[in-house]
Amino acid sequence: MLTIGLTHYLVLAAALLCCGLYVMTTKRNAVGILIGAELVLNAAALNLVAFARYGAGGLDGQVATLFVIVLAAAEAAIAIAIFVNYYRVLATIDADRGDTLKG
Amino acid sequence: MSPIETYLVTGVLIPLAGFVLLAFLGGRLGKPAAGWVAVLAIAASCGLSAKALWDWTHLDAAGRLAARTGPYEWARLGDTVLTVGVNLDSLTIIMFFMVTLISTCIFVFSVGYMAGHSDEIDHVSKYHRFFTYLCLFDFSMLLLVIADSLLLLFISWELVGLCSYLLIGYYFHKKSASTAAMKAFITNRVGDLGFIIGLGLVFVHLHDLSLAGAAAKFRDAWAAGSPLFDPAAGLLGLSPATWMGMLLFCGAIGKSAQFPLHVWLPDAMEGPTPVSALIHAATMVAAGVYLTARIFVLLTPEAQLFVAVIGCITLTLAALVAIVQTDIKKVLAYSTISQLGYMMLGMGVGAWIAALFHLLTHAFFKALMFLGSGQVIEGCHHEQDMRKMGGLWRKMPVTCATFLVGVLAIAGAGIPAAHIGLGGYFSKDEILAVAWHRAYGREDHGAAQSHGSVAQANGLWRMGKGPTAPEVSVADIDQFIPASWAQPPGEHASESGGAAHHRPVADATPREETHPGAAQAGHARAPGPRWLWIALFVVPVIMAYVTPFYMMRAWWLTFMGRPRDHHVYDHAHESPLMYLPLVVLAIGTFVSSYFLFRPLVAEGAVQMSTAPFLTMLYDGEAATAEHAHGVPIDHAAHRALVPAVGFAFVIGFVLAIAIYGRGLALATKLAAALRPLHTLLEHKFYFDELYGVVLVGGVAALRAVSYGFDKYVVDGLVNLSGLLTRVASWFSGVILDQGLVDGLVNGVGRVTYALGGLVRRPQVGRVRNYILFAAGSVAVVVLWAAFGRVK
Amino acid sequence: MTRGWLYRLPLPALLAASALAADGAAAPAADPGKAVAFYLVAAVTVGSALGCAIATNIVRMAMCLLGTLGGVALLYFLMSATFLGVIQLIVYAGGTLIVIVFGVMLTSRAYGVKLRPRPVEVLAALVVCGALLVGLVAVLLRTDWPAAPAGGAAEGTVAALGGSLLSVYLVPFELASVLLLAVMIGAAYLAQPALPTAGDGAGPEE
Amino acid sequence: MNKFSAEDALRPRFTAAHKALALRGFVIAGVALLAAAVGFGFVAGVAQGVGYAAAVGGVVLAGLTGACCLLAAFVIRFAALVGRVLLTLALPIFLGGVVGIVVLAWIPALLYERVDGIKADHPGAAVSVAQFEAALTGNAAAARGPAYLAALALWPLQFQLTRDVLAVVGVVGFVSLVAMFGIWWERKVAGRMQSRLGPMRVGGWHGWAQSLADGLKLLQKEDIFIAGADRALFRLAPYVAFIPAMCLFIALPFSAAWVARDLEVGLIFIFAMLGVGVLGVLLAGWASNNKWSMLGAMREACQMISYEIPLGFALLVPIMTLGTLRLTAIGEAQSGGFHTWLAFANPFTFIAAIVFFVATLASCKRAPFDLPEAESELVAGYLTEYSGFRWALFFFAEYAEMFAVAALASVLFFGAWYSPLPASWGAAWADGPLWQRAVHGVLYSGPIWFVLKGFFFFFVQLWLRWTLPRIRLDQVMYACVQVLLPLTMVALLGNTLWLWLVRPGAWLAVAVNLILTAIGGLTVVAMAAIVLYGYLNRRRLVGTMAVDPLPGG
Repeated sequence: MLTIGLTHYLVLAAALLCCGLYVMTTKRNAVGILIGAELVLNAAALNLVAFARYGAGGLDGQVATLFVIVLAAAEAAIAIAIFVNYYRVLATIDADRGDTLKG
Repeated sequence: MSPIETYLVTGVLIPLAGFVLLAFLGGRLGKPAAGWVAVLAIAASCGLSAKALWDWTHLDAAGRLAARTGPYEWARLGDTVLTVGVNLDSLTIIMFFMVTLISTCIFVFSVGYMAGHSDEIDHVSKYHRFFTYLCLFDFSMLLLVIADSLLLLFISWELVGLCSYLLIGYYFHKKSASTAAMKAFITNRVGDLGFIIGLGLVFVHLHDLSLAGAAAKFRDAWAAGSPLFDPAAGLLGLSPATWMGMLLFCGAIGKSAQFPLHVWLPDAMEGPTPVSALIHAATMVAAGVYLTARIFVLLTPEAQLFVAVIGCITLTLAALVAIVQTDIKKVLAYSTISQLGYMMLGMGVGAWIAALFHLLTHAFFKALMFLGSGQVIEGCHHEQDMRKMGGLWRKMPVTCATFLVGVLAIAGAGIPAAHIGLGGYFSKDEILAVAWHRAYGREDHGAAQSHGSVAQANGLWRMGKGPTAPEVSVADIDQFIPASWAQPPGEHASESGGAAHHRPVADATPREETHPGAAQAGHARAPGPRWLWIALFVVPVIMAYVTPFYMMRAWWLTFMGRPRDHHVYDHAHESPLMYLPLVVLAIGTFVSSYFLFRPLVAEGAVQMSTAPFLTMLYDGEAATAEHAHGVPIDHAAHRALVPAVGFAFVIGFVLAIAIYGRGLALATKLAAALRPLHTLLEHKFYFDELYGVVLVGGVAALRAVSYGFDKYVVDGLVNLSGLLTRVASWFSGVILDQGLVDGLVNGVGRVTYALGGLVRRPQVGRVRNYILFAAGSVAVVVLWAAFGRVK
Repeated sequence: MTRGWLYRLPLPALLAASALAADGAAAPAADPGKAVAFYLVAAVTVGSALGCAIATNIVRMAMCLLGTLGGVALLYFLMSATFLGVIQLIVYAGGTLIVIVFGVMLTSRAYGVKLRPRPVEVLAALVVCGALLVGLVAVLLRTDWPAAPAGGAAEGTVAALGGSLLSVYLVPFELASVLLLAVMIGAAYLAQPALPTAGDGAGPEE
Repeated sequence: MNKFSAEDALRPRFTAAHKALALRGFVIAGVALLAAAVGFGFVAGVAQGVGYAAAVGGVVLAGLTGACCLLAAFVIRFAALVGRVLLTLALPIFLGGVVGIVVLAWIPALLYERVDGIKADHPGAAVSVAQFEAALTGNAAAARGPAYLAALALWPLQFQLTRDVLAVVGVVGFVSLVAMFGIWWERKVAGRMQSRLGPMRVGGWHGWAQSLADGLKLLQKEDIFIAGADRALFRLAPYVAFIPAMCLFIALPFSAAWVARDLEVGLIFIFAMLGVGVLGVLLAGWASNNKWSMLGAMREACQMISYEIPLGFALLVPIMTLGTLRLTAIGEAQSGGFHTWLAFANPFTFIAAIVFFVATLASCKRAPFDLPEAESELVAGYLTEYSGFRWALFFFAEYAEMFAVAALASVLFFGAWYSPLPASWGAAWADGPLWQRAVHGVLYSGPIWFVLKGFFFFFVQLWLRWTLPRIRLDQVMYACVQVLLPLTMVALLGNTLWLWLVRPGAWLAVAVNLILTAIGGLTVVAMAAIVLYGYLNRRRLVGTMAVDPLPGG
């Protein structure tokens, strides 16, 4: 237990992933779903870095994580813009209300 | 990348840059400026391709090989590597130059053409959009030309389709234009479906989507006697390889408007005239022929026959329909279809070089004629009916003269004995010569011996100012043909040794019956009955008389005779911006085609000669020996052709002038006399109606059947269950007491409601439910992976 | 008495004491200090993530997300991916999270409306996520991962990362920049207030 | 003027009725220091992967925190006594503090160097005390001689853990000192600029103990929660603001050797910490359930996110020039004296330096960018509902950030910890007799110059605050997007071209360096002249306002 290996990080990432999924499925607030997505992304990024550290891929995992971070930032920005618009249109942030294709 | 590749790639990217620039800033550039930006882009591209062409003609064979640096790895799918690169050979270079040169002319013409057009819809100018699409169109086409993998080719192929859709539907506020655009798009999709299935077959069977790689694997598979070539392994008695080739060719059928799918091209005349010129000359329909040329190495003899038959049918139908058309652009459209049929016929009978040569010459004179018709239409206040024109030569002399050049070229005018003629004379003649060879050549090996496209290639190469030494070409052929594939399996061992170097390039035709391996593989024999091959020669020859007739008819009705509508006549004028490109193209039609294009295309054939089924058809060596002494082309096929088609254009012209020389009176009488035939042609063989009945009616029938099923079967079941429920409840009401029945009914209701809610929940558009289901499925998979495989 | 004293010692002290005790004899492969650090950080990370899941207040969720992000950054530090850790802090904690909180503040004015999931949903989510966790952990524990190579040096990582971004990953890199531009434009477009139509006589409401 | 009397001030307030209050202050202080210390130590440890050091550091710091809490309790319990002692020892403590900073900053570097030398001689495991003694005396057989005590003192320094603990203690102490001194200094500067005297009473000499007294006062204030506030987040917010501010100092090099963690990514680490600190403000604003707080927080968030962009771009200029993110390496590159400073290397680094300074003003919420706490509009912005020690924590964070960015400016652009005097001038004295070496040491000492430069830019910030009016939010955004951002773009592109085209040592480079150096020098001289003028005329300038009684007074 005192030697930290790949498995430790992977299990941790799995836990993060499940928490993120739980958040995504149970929160009705759209921003909450976004937060869940961020958790899931972090779990994935953690896996990538762990494989970069303990695997044979060199720095590739770290590069991929960089892209994950950048894309997550882009995703959050666009998502928040959409939510603001959503709120403006529907006067609520409840994701369940957005089940029609009409504004 | 080598410099030449850099020129080409840059030449592809410049129109793309123009597209991006115009897409984002076009609105601000305003009316003339946006057009000139496009012209600038394509002119730069043209300049680069000219430079590439110049450099290419100054390279020797080794240098040309070295100039090709690709392919580069693009993506890796398992053990299959997708590559991209520039398919650098003479054909690419010459096509590239042709496309950019003609596009430049057309773009310049467009600036003049669009100047007089209203270009506002809902107060938003879409002037720049026209040139934006044009740039994208050219980018796609150029990408298609340099693509060296089928995948890249397919991508650019679809881009070309998209652009044609956008441009045909440029006047989308007109119902007819948007319908035509959709028709073109959907018809093309039908062809593309075949293409993509063929692509899948290539991927499955050959594991390589690059042109060279697929060809090599195809060759190896043939040499190894793979089941790919076994008719029993395929459907309908055709081998999988044949199916592959035919399906790939389906794409070309759609894009080049061949027989079953030709209906879109006449309707595409709804687009602005420069677009028609671009589609008909340089880009869209050329793409189909170009594709066929590129996949030629993958065509088995059966598939080649398929190509030839399709081409033959197309050229016949289109030529006949063209006779009765009165819309100047429709005449040109049908003539395009007809000429494309010639090209496909050429491909099918093995006249690879001639077909491409015809593509190039046709591009010039067809662009010329379309731009001329655009000039006429623009000058005549958007009047397209030839019956209202006439006598326009006084008002637009330059257009008249240049249009005549185009008519002469497409009619194949030339002096047979002297080898003087316009582009169409040589190219069509060669196609017919090869067709003749296929039809009659087998009886007369002695005459056929001296004929063949590869042989012509070498001969012409020397005759013209071919840049490379004759020895190189022979060496090239040998270098590109591994000893193992030119003969069928098992043959090589007996012939090896001293014969290996001296091996005939492809005299498999006379010998094919003697190859046991080939006979077993069942593809070395030319398929099809003899009469079919004769028909493939005779019908095009007859149509070679029809072509000059309808072209001269169109020219005469438009420019000669007396003015038939003074309103149109008085308005007619021409503008320099529009006729300058015409002059350029006319000169191009005159000069460049024979001396520049022909040798280069032929040189491309040297590389193409790696195709097993191409070289099998020809016997290059004898011709090579003959032409090494500088003997000009003079062989039996051409001798045979001189009486057959040598003066076809004269007869066609005379006939046309005789009928239409004095106006429409005689023609009207003739039409009345031949009423049924005339009606049939006027309705274009009722293809549109047929499709309307079969396809639209089919869908309607399907709808009716579904509706009936829904109404009678489904509703019947529902009603039956309702009835049963009523019976049951009545029954239970009689037997059981009221409270229990109520309870039961309520219970059933509740259960139904709950079930409904359960079933409804997955599909109410709630994103969280979707996530939950996705996660659940993943969980199931993971759990299976974790616990399911325990032994 | 002694027992009470022992029980009142803070947990970190216990861990640290054990770490110190193990330090003298430990083989270089097993770095107990690192292990302790890992477990601490992991606890923070997962704890925050759980907090995220439990919390009903959206701003508290965001704060828990901060804990998770910071924890993951520390994990990156532990794995010698210093640069990534810092980038994670800059972009995630300093950028994304602020944007999220900002979004919350712009959209949470509907007081009195509690957005609570129904118990069925919570139950289903618990079952699915629990099953997924169990399955994943089982798979992870059963897989025989390759032995870890010698500890990667953190030095020079930045240069190596930069090098690979500008050579092997140049195209994704440029694509990402294009994407960011698109996002910038798209977000600005999406979030812009609706333009007053011609019919509106009144100016924008104040 | 009456002297401040500790009995008067404190005794009546601290009666038995306030026991609970005092206890609360005590607990808050403990938790605050615990959070800061553990967070700091932990990040520092993990940053280089030395986990156990961090864990043990946590324990040690917990002990230290206990001591601090006891100290706080002592101060509260015996406030009168403490006050009297402080008053008596006022001047010595003050001067001692100043000297202490210098010595503290100087001595450890020397000690570390010595210890590292000894460690290098004994490769392998930890060096024993006896080996230290032997190394100190030069006698391999030395045993428990007089040098043994020195060896005993040096022995712990070989462990990273010890150094971390020292760094933590030093940084926490230094930041507290900076904050207290900064607040007092700001009030003095503000007073002088407004023709007042500023605080004059507490502590005797120019009210030097004002901040101390304020701290004591804040410590015992009632802990107020607003109805409807989110209590947990309300409590959390000050720490979220405070801990990143402390973590800034992890990577900040006071000299080449005197840095808690010489991170490879030090520069962007500081950048990251500057960005994270905003969350505290945002949280405070939201948790307060107060419209003014909320508006202030939103302003802060949007201002911070906007100004991170020009800030980041300005950072790129030195990164690009020197090709490293390591702050010590950036500092080393400017060791040659005034003319080798990066700001004067070419016109574009000069632009970048100015942009960097302006952008840091915005990210520290300093005037003219102090909209989040604009008194005239938002009461006190996000601080409206805070009081007591939580309020103080925000101020600690703010002043720590101010000093950190000022020091960062000097590291990046103004010669880091190096003296402005050209290095070649002092080269001869560096190896001379002891007195020469001492003079050289003072004139060229890294930490001294570092602190001096830091406080110089700190002073510029104060000066700007009390000179410039606050600008509107749209002006803030305009300045960012349409002025600073294009400027940084120009700087970035120009610097690229400069590095590419202009050879070091070319006449153009030399001429531009000379001109820019002259501009910089003249600026400093002009500022010094203004300050000097104000000082020389202080009687006249201050007297007109302070002496005249108010109308009707």
